Amino acid sequence: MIPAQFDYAAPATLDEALSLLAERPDDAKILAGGHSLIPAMKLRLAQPALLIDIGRVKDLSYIREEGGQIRIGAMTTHYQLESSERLREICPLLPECAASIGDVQVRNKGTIGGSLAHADPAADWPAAIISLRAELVAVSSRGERVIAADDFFVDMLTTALRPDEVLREIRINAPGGRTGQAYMKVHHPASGFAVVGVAVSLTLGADGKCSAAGVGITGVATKAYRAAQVEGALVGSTPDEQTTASAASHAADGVDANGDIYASADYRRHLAVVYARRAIAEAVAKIK
Amino acid sequence: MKIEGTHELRAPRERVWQALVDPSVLQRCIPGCERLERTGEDSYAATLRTGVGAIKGVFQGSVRLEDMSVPTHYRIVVDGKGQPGFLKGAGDLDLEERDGGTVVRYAGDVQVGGTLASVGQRMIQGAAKMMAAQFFTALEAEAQVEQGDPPPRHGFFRTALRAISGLLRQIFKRH
Amino acid sequence: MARYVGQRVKRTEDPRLIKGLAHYVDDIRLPDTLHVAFVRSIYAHARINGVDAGEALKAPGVVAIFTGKDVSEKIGPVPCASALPELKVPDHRVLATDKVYFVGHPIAAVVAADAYAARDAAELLMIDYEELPAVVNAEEAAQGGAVIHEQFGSNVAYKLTAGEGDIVAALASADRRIKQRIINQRLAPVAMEPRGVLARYLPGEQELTVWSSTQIPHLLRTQLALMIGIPENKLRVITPEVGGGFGSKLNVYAEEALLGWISMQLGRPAKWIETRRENMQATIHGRGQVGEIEIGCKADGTVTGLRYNVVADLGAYHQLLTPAIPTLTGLMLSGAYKIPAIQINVTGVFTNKMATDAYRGAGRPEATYVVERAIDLVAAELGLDPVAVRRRNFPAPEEFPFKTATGLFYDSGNYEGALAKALENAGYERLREEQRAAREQGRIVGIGVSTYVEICALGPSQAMPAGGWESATVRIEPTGTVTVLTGASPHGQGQETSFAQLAADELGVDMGDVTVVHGDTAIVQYGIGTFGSRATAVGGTAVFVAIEKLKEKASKIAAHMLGTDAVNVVFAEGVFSIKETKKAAAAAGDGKAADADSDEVPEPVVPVGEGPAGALPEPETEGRKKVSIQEVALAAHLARELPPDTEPGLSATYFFEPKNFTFPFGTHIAVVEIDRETGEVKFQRYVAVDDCGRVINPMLVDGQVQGGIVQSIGQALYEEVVYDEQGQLITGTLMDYAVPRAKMIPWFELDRTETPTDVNPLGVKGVGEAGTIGATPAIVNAVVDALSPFGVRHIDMPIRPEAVWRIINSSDE
Amino acid sequence: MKKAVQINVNGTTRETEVEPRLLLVHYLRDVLGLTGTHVGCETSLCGACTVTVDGQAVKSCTMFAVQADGSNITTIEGLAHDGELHPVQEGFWERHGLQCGYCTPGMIMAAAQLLERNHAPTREEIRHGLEGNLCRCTGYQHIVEAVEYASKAVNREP
Repeated sequence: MIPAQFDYAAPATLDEALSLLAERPDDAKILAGGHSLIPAMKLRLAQPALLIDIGRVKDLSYIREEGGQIRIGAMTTHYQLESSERLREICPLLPECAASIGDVQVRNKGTIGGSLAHADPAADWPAAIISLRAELVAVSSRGERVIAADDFFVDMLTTALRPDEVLREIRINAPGGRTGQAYMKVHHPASGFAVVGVAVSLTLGADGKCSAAGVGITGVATKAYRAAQVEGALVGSTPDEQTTASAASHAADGVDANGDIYASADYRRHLAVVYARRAIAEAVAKIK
Repeated sequence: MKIEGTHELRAPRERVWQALVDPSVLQRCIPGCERLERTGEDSYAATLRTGVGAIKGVFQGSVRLEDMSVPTHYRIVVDGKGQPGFLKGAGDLDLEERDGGTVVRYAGDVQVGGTLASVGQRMIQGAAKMMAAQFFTALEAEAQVEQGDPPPRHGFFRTALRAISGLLRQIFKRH
Repeated sequence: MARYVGQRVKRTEDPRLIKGLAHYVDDIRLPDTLHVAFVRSIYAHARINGVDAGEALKAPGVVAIFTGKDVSEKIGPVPCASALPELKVPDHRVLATDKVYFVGHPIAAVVAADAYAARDAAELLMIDYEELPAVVNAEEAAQGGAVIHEQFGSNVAYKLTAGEGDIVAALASADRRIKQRIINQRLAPVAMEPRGVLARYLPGEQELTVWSSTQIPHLLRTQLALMIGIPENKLRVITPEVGGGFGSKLNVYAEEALLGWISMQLGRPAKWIETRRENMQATIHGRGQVGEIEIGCKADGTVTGLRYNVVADLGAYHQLLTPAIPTLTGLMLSGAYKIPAIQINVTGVFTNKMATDAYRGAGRPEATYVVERAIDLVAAELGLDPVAVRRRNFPAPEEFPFKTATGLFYDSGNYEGALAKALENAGYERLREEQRAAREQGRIVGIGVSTYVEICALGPSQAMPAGGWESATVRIEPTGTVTVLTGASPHGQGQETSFAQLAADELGVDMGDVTVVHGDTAIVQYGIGTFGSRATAVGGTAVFVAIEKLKEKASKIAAHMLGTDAVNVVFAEGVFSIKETKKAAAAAGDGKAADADSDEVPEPVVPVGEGPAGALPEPETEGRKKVSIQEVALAAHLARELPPDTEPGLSATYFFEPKNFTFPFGTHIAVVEIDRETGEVKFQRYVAVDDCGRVINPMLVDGQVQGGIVQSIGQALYEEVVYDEQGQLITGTLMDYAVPRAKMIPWFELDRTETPTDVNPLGVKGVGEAGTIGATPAIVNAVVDALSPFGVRHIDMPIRPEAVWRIINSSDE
Repeated sequence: MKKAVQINVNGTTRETEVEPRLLLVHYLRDVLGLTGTHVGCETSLCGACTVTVDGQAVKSCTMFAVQADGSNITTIEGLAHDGELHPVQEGFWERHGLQCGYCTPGMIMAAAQLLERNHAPTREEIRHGLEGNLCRCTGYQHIVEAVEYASKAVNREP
């Protein structure tokens, strides 16, 4: 319940934060909403020597549209995303995914950037971010780079962020045309984390055939992944009941699934298939 | 908790074996191993500074190699205690030659205690697999180095990335 | 005359709680308080070769560190109050000495200036463990292998056989015999407020005060006095607000004694507040029974006999009631049925885990689960409706008091009445039709019924380890307010309200004038505590009888004030008046009395701010026919004119000893639908009819039932304390131990029947555990019913979706 | 290395020096003596410690006091105004939404936030809105009724 001691800095600018981080990349941690890091610190499983609180850095919390992209500041809270009317119109997957995270209090404080950078294998955002083929903007005192969602999640609790980098922004190409989206999840009864979570963003062409599909799955393996075979089976086909089921059946192909006392690896794979089908059907149903 | 897996290393079995029994190589391959001092035949005292992501701990303990059968089999026993609890692992490694490379099969038992056990059950299996992958990826690199050449460096990130790219290849075999 | 009793009266304790102004242990602040952090074993079983406190002692703020060696000679063992024949009782020291026996076993207490410093220093303590093989599986523990307490030679703590009737013959005479392995998994009580202790020793006065989050302040005082070696009359236990107990605080814990002792050693207040992880590791668990039932029945569903062979997973040590819990299971194995022969064979075994003990229901939910599952197994075996099998085996209302083959006398009951009402409320026949239709559509729907009986109002003292009575003192203060002191210290049940309702009605005063005091051994006479659904039936009765005694005395004083004999005085609505008989009228004096008397009873005399400072006005009674009880109280305290041989003051104390338990009952019906693809169980309906005898506050009764059902839902579907093969507790936080949340819970359709009991004059039976006892089997029966087309007769709890999916999946293949 | 923080709690601004690691809940309880905010778990799951920070309900066990520097905080002690109970407090009292009372302050704070965002929640929405708060006593039904009561009371107000 009581964290170990640490030094604390609350820089007013990102540059300041980055230079602090550059000085101590090994033992400093960035504090965003704190909803992944502080619990670990209270259990003393994480004992950073320096906490760099970016909560006071201006302009890290926003939802903007720029150049056909949705740009989300890393410090945007889950609740801000959940309650964004604009996102509900142009990318409803984001508010839907946000609403499924934790609980009201967690969503009020936890941030999308913090969650992504922590890369919990059962976190919700990675599935959505992968399905939307988002780009993640990492900055360090050396400069800025853009990481594709597929490359961002490296392993359990491990991202492509370098020790001196901070996740600054998430960029998503606003889905156009006849797009339907859904996030469906099996909540762990105790933690609320995703036992399995499937995010789907699916676009239909004028011919009624699927022209683009994104399917991201979390909770099953040590990290969220893109269900490429499901996407492959969807694109070019008419997503009727049969096609959807057959595409979804590949949701866990080749995945080295994790098991725990609540759900075995086999069951997680099975749930991935069921929830992929349901999420695809839901996404299709939402297309008007 | 049982873990098992198979890693294909692109290095000849003899080299892999040599790497597996060389304490300096082991030190570089065991994730987070800061110190590995010989305390007896095939026994070593170890300091592991290891973890996944933000979750880190320092463990003091021992590494022991048993049931050696050159160059096909041994058993590695790791034991560490630290602030977050303790971890123990014992695994049998079997080396098989295949197409000039080596297939290493491992089957073992991982046990954690203390805080790690009481709060980490959902992640332990994944973490164990991840560490095994890191170990073998590093080992492959070691075994590929000609004797006499300087050893490779296994940055945590680089190791992990390599491990995962292998995994990714496995998962998303394109048709 | 019941102005309050039977009404949905709002609770008097609530204003302080909803404003955040109530005081739980951690909210009590004393200057100069030291804080204690415990270092606990991370191994299930290990030898301790050494504890190095060197670094920790140097840490900032550290005042002292105590290990097992420092205290084991000074503090007596943690007590076990249950006495069974040939029970093995390990020496349970407050801190581990040479060995640790479970994860969470306390090894050292670090005392520091504040909680942060104590935690920091605790991290620095070095413990040299030598790991020993852990005994985790209870059934294996009974078989041999590693032995936990070497002095006993085996892990069997006791064996017990109980029951009446010739079980062998009964089973032999059956047309069918059904065996089923049944598990009541380990559960964690998870009171929202973890345990906590604050102790303050005053060296001058040589008095120790211990504030503890406990259900049993007086029993704790006695035990702590023995453990610490302080005279009991120099020890004061206070239970401030207690944030839930569910049995987990019906105990005496090592930490309570240690904190008291530490405060005495250091001469400063010392506080320890349990963390949730400590709570999961080192506060008692419940259930933990692995058994096999065998039930015999005739072709028409009549049960001939029931045998239950059970291994009880006791954990490493006995806490207060650990070995006794399975004996309660044995007592309740007859359920709501006439079963001529019953036998229980208990093997209590030590394992390297925390002790099991009383968790809401304490042995009775286990029994009810076993019996109610067994009845459904009979129905399935014979192809009968489970309701019909229940009805066939009910005792009729006229058969009460009904003697069971477990040796109990059920006080009163109308099982058919509650069942019929529940079936009607649920629309049982229609539900079955809907189920048939749903099955035709490929849906998986199940209806589960449970007709439970529970044992409440614990209980007669000869059946209890430490007294089964309860105490009350009722006094009317000089200014007319009423103080009720109850020994049944509550922790959420609302006795401050229900006892005030009772007292206000019995005394004819406003509820606002009644204060119920509890939980302070320096103020309240010795009492037993709140557990076993006893507070109202036993504690409430004590209040009731104390009031009767008080009124008897008041009546004498009133008669004296009215110039008549007590036999001529009647009491109603707070007023003593002279009976309207000729004799009374004559005794009241001359014929003018009627004129002198006013119909209006004067307002209670409130001296504050009136008359000369401090002077109490004397009630004017001259020539009156009525006096209020407040006036009597004032007269009793002024004592200027009391009847001869009457003590001054107006107060009465009563210790109520019940002659029997009470046996509430009811019917719970759960309707569930299962997701064919995922195995997830969803509630469609939940209907319950409970009969807890007379009801004092229906709102509080509903609350008890609802809360109990949710804990049942927890056991049926979500909760399980899991230790891995090495004895590591892997459900160590609420991340993994699933306490039900609001969104997992259906709407409960509750109703009642009311069959009074003659065990106590209130006719109250008790309701604290009904939900936890009745609901679990209803839910499991519903799931099994849903899965019956797949050939399923039983499924173990908690019913995780994966297990259900595997059943459906393997059958579909 | 202590940090100075200036935090307005229930309308009063206080300046204090705190260790960076001091959790907000401990700041409220131990520094300010506002013990109505409780601690029921260590893993941000029980909600007993819920307070509002700048109008947002948060778990004060999952926040450092230093993060709240410059914020306005309302705790359960500050919810009633001029001696008048907040409608949610009323509802909990009227509908027996509490037993042991330990989860109650957090539950009330979360329910107040729920009603702020949704004036007329359905029962399902209430249950969903309280998913961050555990109660072991009531079985939640009376809590749902308490929030319904409060919702009606709020809507009655001009």
